[in-house]
Amino acid sequence: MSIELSFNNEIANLMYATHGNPIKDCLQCGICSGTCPAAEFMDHTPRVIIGLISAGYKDEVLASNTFWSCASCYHCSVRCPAGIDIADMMYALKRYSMWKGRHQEGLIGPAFSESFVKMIVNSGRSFEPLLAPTYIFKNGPQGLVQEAQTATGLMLKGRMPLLPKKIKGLKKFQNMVRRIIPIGEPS
Amino acid sequence: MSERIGVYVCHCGTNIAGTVDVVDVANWAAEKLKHQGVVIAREYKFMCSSLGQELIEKDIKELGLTRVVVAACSPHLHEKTFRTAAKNAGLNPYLVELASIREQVSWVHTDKAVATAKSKAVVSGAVSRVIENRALDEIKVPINANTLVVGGGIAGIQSALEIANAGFHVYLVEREPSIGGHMAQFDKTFPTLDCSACILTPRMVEAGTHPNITLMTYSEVVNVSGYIGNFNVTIKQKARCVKTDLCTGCGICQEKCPKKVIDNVYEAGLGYRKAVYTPFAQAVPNFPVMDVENCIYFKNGKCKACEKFCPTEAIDFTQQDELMDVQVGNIILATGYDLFDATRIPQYGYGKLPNVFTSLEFERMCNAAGPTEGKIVLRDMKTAPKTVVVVHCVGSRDENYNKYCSGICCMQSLKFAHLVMERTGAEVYNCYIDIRTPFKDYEEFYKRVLEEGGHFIRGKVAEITDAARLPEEEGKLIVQVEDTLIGKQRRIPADMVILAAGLEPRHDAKEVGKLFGIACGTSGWYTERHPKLDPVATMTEGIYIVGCVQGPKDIPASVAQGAAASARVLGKIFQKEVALEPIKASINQETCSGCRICNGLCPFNAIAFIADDMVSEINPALCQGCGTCVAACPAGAISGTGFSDGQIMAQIDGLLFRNLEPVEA
Amino acid sequence: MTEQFEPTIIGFTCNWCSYRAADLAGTARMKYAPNVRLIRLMCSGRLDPTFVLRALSSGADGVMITGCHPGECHYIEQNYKALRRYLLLQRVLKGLGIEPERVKLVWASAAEGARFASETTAFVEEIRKLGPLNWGKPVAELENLQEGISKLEEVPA
Amino acid sequence: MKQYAYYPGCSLESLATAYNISTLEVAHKLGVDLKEIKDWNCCGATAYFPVDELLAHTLVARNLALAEKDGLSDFVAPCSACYKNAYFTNAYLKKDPDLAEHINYALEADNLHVNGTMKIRHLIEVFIEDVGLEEIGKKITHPLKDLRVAPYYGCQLLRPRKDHENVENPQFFESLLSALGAEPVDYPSKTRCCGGSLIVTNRKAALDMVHILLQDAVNRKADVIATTCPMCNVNLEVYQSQVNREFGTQFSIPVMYFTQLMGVALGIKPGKLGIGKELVSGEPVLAFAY
Repeated sequence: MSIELSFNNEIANLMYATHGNPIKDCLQCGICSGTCPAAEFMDHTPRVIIGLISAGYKDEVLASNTFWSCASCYHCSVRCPAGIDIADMMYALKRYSMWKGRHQEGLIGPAFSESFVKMIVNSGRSFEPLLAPTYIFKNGPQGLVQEAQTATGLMLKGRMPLLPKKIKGLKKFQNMVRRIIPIGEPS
Repeated sequence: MSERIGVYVCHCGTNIAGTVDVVDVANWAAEKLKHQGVVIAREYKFMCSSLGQELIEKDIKELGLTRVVVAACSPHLHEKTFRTAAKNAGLNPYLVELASIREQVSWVHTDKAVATAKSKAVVSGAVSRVIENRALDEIKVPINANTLVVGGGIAGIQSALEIANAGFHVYLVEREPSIGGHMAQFDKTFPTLDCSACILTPRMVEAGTHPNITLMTYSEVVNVSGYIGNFNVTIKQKARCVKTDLCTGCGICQEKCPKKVIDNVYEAGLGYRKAVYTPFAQAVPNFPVMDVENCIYFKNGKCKACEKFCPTEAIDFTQQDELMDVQVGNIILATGYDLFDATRIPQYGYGKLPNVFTSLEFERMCNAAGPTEGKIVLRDMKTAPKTVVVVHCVGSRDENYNKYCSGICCMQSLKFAHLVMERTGAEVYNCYIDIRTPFKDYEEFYKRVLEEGGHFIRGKVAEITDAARLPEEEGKLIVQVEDTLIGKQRRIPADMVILAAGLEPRHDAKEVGKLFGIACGTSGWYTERHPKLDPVATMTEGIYIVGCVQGPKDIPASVAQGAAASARVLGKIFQKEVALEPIKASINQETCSGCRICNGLCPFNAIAFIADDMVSEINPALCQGCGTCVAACPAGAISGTGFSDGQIMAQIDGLLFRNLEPVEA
Repeated sequence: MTEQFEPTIIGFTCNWCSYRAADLAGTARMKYAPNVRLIRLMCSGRLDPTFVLRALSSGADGVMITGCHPGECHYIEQNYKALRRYLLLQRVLKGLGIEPERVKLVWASAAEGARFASETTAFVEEIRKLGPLNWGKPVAELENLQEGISKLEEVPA
Repeated sequence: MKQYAYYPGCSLESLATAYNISTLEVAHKLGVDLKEIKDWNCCGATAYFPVDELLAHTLVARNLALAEKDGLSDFVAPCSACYKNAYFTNAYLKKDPDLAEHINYALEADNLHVNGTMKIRHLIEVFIEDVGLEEIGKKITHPLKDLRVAPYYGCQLLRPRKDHENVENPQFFESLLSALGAEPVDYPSKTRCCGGSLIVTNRKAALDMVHILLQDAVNRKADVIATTCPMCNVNLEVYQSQVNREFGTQFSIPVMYFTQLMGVALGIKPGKLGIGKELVSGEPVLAFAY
C-alpha cells in the first residue's frame, strides 16, 4: 500500500536534522510575518505560505518568492508560539523547489545557491569575489556599474584577493562529498 | 482447593461478544481453571443489568461462592456495581475482581481468535488474583464540622459565606492585610460594566462580620497535618503592630505616617501607600498593618508618628508573629493567580518603554479610587492618549511562555477598549489571535465594542518599539504586527499600549500544593479529581480547589466554584463520618528492621518512626494507598491491602497461564 | 510465509493515568497490538522490580511500565520513584544478560489514549525484533538459589 | 594556557581580513591561544542548506572532525553564520545517531570521524566568558571614553538558539563595550537582520534592511556600529554608499568589528588591526589610538 503524503507532511519531513517541524500546529497568529524584516518583499507573508501548505496549494507555494526572500535571520523561529522553526521550513521549501526544478522565474537565489555549492565542491572554500559577477547582470547595467565601483574600492583596500584559495586535501574532500551527492567522477 | 470461584463473562450486547467468543471463554475458564477453584462460569448478555447482578447474587447464595470474577468492562465503570451485588449477597465486596475484556480487548482488537485468547489470559489473571484477595472493611472516620478556606478573593469569600450561612464555622485565611483579592483592584466587570467594588464590598463586609467566620488576614498557613475530617492546621498571624481590639480604623496613623512606599501589590506599582496602611478604603478588616520593612522606626529607631497621633493607643511596635492551631474537617483552597510578568517578553518593551502598561496597571488607572482617580493618562500622569493599542495573549497560548489560553483576557481587553473610547475618545486597536467570548452576554459585548468603533487587527503583535522610521511615528510607540486578514505587515503608531497579560499559577503554588498534599498539572494549576465531573475536588480527600487555582477563569465561574465546593463540604459535614477506601499499607512490626527507608518516601507523611520500638508505623487514615513504600521495603515488612505482592504475583502468573495444570503430553 | 513471532508482554499501569488511558483508547475504539496484558496498580510507585523479574521469568518477553507524566503523579511524586527503580532495574537486567530494552517505561496521562495505543504497538514491534526471551532455564536455577537463600535466612531465627 | 580550535571561515580570508588580523592580535594580547584548524573547508554558509541539508551538515562536520582530531575541546568561530552552523550540526550529531552515522560514512572517505563532542563558541563568548570583563578592563590602556557605539548583535549569534542569555534583549555586548570605556547606545535594531546573503540574491530587500539599521544607529547618535560577523559588517559598511544612492541618504557611519574596538582600547596599533581597510572612514575610532 503506498501512502500519499500530504504536501504538509512532505515539507515537515524535509527537515532531516530536526525530525520534522510542527507545521500543523500553526495558529495563523502572524507573529512570523509581523516580525519578518523582509515581509514587504515577499509576495506572500510566511504565515500565508504555511496556510497554503496546509491547504495543499502546492503550485501557489512553489510559484512564490517568499522562501527565496528569507534571509535566515531566525527571528520568526524564536518567536513562534507554536514552536515551528519557520526559517528552517523556508530552507526546506528552497530545497524542494530546487529538486523539483520549479521556482519563480528571474530569481537569483536558486542559481546563487547552485554556483555556491559548485564552488565549494571545486575548491573546498567559498570566495566572494568570484560569486558576485555571476549575478550582477540581473540587477541591470546600473547594478553592474555600482558593483564594479564597490569591487574596485575593495580591491584597493586589499580586501579582494585575485585568486581563490583551495584546500589541500581537495581530492579526499570531494570523495567525501561524493558519498552524499553525485558530483561526477574525479577529474 | 478451599475457594469456590464464580466466573461471569459479559457479552455487553455485541460490544464484547462481537469480537470475543464469550461462550468459549466461559467454557475454557470452567474447564481449565477448575483446579484453581472455579466452580461455575457463565456468560450473560448484560452482566451489569439487574438480572445479571441477581445471577451473581443467586450463585453466591446457592453455590456458596467465596470469590467472584466478572469479565466485562473497565473496573472504573462497574466495579462498584458488582461489589455492591456481592455485598447484598453477603460476600465481602473486596472479594470481587473485574477483568476488563471490553476496553482492553474487544474494543481495541479486531481478530476474534486473538481477542478470545487474550480474554482468556485476562480472566486467568483475575482468577489467580482473586484467590489472593482478602476481605476488607471500609474505614470510617468522624468529620470535624469546621472548615478552613485559604484565600480571601471572591472565590474564597463565596465558599466561606455559603458554609457560614448554612450554620457551620469557617476559618478564612488571607495572606494580604485585607480580603478582596484581585477583584478589589478592578474598576468595572465585564460584560455588564458593574462597578467591581460596588458588588464586592458587601460580600467582604458580610464575610468580615459573620458570626460563623473567623477572619484571619495578614496570615498564612504554615503546616497541615491529618486527613479528611480531622485536619490540624497551623496558621501564622504576622505581626500587624496594631492592636485590633483598640483600633477603630480611623486612618489617622496612615495620614500621619511620613513614609511613602510604592504599592506593588494593590496599586500594581502605579501608586503609593504609607508604611502603616490599609491597602484600600473599603478594606476588610479595616485595621491597618505595619510594613516593618519600610517603617522608619524599625529602620532607625525614631519617628513613631503613628503612635503619637493614634487616639486609642492601638499602635504596638512590640507585636510578634503568632502561631495558632485550628482543627477542621475540610479545606478549600482559593489562593488565586499571579499576573504573567510582561518583562519576560522584552520585545514588548514593558519596563523599558514607559507607556507600555500591563492590564492590572490599567485596571488601577481606570479605577476612580486608583492613583489617577480614574483618568486614563500616560505615564507622565497628565497626557491623555489619542491612540491606544491593546495587545492580546501576552504570555498565553505560546510555547515559549504558557501554552494555555488565559480565558479572561479577551473580554478584559474588550472592556478596556470600551473604557478608553468612552473616557478619552481615543482610537483603540485590539491586536488578537482569536476573540473568545463564549459565555452569557459576552459576544454581545464584543458586538457593542465593534459598533462603538473599536479597531480589530487579527495578528499576534511581533514587537513594540520607539524607533521611528516615518515622520508620523516620531515620539510614538510603534506596534508592529501582521494584519493577517489582509496579509500585510503593519506598524501602528500609538501613545499607549496595554498588554493583556495572562494568568499564571501563584509563584509558590507548588510548595503550597505540597503543604496540602495536592498536585499541580503541567501548567502549574492544581489538578482536580476529574476535569469534567469533579472539578472542585482534588485527589486528596477533604481538600477542594476553587477559582483560579484550578485554572484561569472569570468572576462568575470563580463564584460558581466557590459555591460548588461549599456544597461538597456541607455534604461531608452532614454525613458526620466518612468512609475511606481500605486500600492501605501497613507495617508488620515483627519484620520491620527500623531502617526508615520508607519514611522519606511517603508524600503524605503517613509513615512515622517510633524511636522507642525502633520500627516505623503507618497511620491508616493518612495513607493514600499508592504502595510505593510496599515496593521499597527491603525487609518485605510492608504489605498493601487490595494490591498485595501475593495478588500481583498471582495475577502475573495467571496472565501468563502459569496457573494452568501441566498438560499431559 | 514464515510465521512471525508474537511476543507476550505484561504491562503495569497506574490506576489514575495509564489505566484510564487504556480505557480511553478502548472507548475511542483505537486499535493496537494485542500482545500486552495489563495489570493495574494504584501507582507506578507500587512497582516492585521483582514483579518485572517474575514476569520475565514466567514467560513474558517484555514488560511495559506506565505511569503519570513527571509532575502529574496522583500521589504527588511517586512516579519519580518508579523512574529511579526503572533505571536501576535496567542495570540489573544488563547484569543478568537480558536486553534492558525488554523493559520500557512510558508516561501516559489519562487523556492520552492515542499515546498509550501507539506506544504499545511500538513496544510490541521492538520486542518482536528482539525475539523471544529464553530465560526459563537460568531462572529455574535462580529459584533454587532463592530457596537456598531462604534456608540461610532461617538459620539465625 | 587553554588552546582553542580556531575556525576563521572563508570571509576572514577575503572581505573580512581585518576581522581575522584584529582577532589574532587581540587574542594574543589577552592570552587566548587560537590554533587554526588545519585545512578547514567552507561551512556552507546560508547558501548550502537550500541544496542539500545532509551535505550542509557534512561540510560543517568535517571541520568539527578536524578540530576533534586535534584533541581540543572548544571550537571558536568569529563569524556568526559559521558559529550557528557549527553549533547546530554539533547539537544534531549528539541528538540524532542516524544523522551521525550518515555523516561519518561520508567523512570516512576523508579518513575522519566526528563525535559531536566539541563545545561550540562564538569568539565574543570566549572573550567575555573565559577571559572575563574584569580581566579585559585591567588591560585597557586607551579607554574609548564617550565613544558612542551601537552594539549590533545581528541574527545568528543569538538565533535560533533559545538557551542564550536573552535572545530578544541581550546585554553582553553592551557590557563588553562598557568594559572598553565606550558608551553603548540603546540600539533598537541590535538584533534585527542585516539581510545576509539577500545582498546578492535580493539586493532591493537587503538594502532596505541595511537602511533601517543605519538609520536607527544615526537616530541614536552612534559614532560607530560594532559588529560580530563579517557578513553584517560587509552589508552595513560596503553597501552603505549604495543605500545612500537608493534612499537619498547621507550616511557615513563607520562600521567596525568588535575586535578592532577591543584592539584600539588595548593599545594595539591600528595598522595591526586592519583599520584603514574600510570604505567608510573609521576616523572616530582612530582618534583613540594615539
